[in-house]
Amino acid sequence: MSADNQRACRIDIEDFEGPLDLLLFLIRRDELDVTTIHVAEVADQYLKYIREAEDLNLDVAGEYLVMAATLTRMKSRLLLPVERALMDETEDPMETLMRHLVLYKAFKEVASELRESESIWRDVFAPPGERERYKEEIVESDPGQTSLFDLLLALENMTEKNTPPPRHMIQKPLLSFTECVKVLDKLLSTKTTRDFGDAVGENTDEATVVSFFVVVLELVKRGWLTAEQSYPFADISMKRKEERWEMNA
Amino acid sequence: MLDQLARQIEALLVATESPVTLNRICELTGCGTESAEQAILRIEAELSSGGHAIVIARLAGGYRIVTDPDLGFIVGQLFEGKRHSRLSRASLETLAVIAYRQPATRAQVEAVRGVNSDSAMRTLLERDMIKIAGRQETPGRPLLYGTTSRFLEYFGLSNLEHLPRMDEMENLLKLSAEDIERMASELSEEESDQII
Amino acid sequence: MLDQLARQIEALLVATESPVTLNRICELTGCGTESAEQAILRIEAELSSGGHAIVIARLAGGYRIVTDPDLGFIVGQLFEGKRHSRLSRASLETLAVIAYRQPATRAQVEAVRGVNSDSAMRTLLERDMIKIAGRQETPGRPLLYGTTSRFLEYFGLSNLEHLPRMDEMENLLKLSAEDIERMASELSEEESDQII
Repeated sequence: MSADNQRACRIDIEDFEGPLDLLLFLIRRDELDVTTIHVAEVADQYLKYIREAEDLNLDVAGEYLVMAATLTRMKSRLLLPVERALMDETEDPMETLMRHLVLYKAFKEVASELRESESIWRDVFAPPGERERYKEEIVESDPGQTSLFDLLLALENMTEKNTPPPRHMIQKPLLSFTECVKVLDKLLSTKTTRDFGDAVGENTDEATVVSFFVVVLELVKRGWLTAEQSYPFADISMKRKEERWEMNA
Repeated sequence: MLDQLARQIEALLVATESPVTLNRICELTGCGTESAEQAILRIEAELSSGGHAIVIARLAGGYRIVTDPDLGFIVGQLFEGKRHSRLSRASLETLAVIAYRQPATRAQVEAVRGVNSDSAMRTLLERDMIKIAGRQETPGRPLLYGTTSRFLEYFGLSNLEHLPRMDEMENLLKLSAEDIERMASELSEEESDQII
Repeated sequence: MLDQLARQIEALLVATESPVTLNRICELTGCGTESAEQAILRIEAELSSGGHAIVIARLAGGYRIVTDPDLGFIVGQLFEGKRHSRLSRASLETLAVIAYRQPATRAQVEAVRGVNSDSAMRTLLERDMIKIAGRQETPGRPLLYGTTSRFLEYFGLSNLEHLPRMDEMENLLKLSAEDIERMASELSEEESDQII
């Protein structure tokens, strides 16, 4: 195996973002200038690389093969003086390719600059916003920021809805109203604010939580106690309203 | 001037989505409980001496940094104004059905969505996304709804033909961008025929 | 020590969910553009002299307060597993072409990159980096794509003019405009051949 072959084998086609990327790599590796390279030289390098990738049974994507064909055609035209003369009238495909390479190279460089910005800004964290403190149901966005894609997602969600919801069975019996009130009476007798979690205690099974929750809602409705929540999913702090409570409990 | 530990804790309390417990603070910064508590006091002192608009709130067994409640009258305005609010999922779904079936009755929307769409339709009317487009000549003569030009603007569409075709919608998200484009380009001629 | 206007603005920049424009700041606080700008400078000075862990970022046409990037290693821990992965090279290249060339069709992107960019574009749509921005009025009426304000925020850009090497890229694109169009139209022809 020649030195060139060894060099070619060490590069993996998976590392490239397409034929232009590979061409740029070969040009840079051989320290050639994008604007002054010789077609024949680059074409040879490229074709050799593709051939070796194929020999290794690597899956060479169609775009690479199209480029290989283009380069071969360019190279053969160079060897034919007649065709060359004809070609001068129209545009030189080599020039077009060079322009394309320059353009692609610029985008590649910009992409790597974006990569740097990405790594800086990934380390930047914005506060989550305080909507929940002021308003719960609406999420802000300017017109145009909701895309057609959101609309499509909304439709997708509707098809998801057709699957029946899972059924939940509460196995344990619910606690009675009196039982819950007794616990709450004891808990809130200190006249201070206590959390809903304290009422439920260690018994965090569904039946107990549901029982207490329903009873607390009922007592709030009856005006026996007040309940507050500082933000969604926060613990509920409860305080009893002395007059009403004493009268009824 | 805040030291490194205090800075780390301040950053955590600003960025977090729910209150951070003292234990978690210690775990993340590698400091002891007491150092963390003292650092929190230093942050509070620094915030207050600088006259900043944020305070450390002690909530549900944890800490987070929030804006000073005194400034609620300013901050609250950020979240007012229906013009700027994002459409809810219910509204988006309702809108999608109306956009494709227009003119559509409320009953038709509900038939597709399988749920009551009353409030979503009201929101959409208020926000000028849909409008009344006549009455259906069937018993009860229900109102018909269609989309507005505001709807097109909101979704960056230049006209209704830019909506992908209804019968392709369900599969759309499972397809590649290439497929979506191809199908969408076939849209214009058939679209108007499909409307009853 | 911050004055009342600076405090109000600081609160807005902390509480907001997306960058707040200068106009909106003026609207909400009732001050003039210049006063707002000066207040922002006062906030920055006060934050930095106190050694705080937050800074004012100029993003997507507005301002918001974010944590200092130096503390990313600490704050990132809060969001472990929830953070998006970095964009792939294919996605970054695709995004770059759309950003400078926008609105751009998929064929134009592929013409520049020389490879199929289908899955990259799909990822970018899903991650809200690009959006459909209309249709090109050419045969096949292909969809046009543009970047979103999420894109600007993600890369810490205050607006599209702040893209790296804007002038250079604009010139290059002008020079290659014909090439791109020719290659793009060849690509779309090939695709329609494949479909048939």
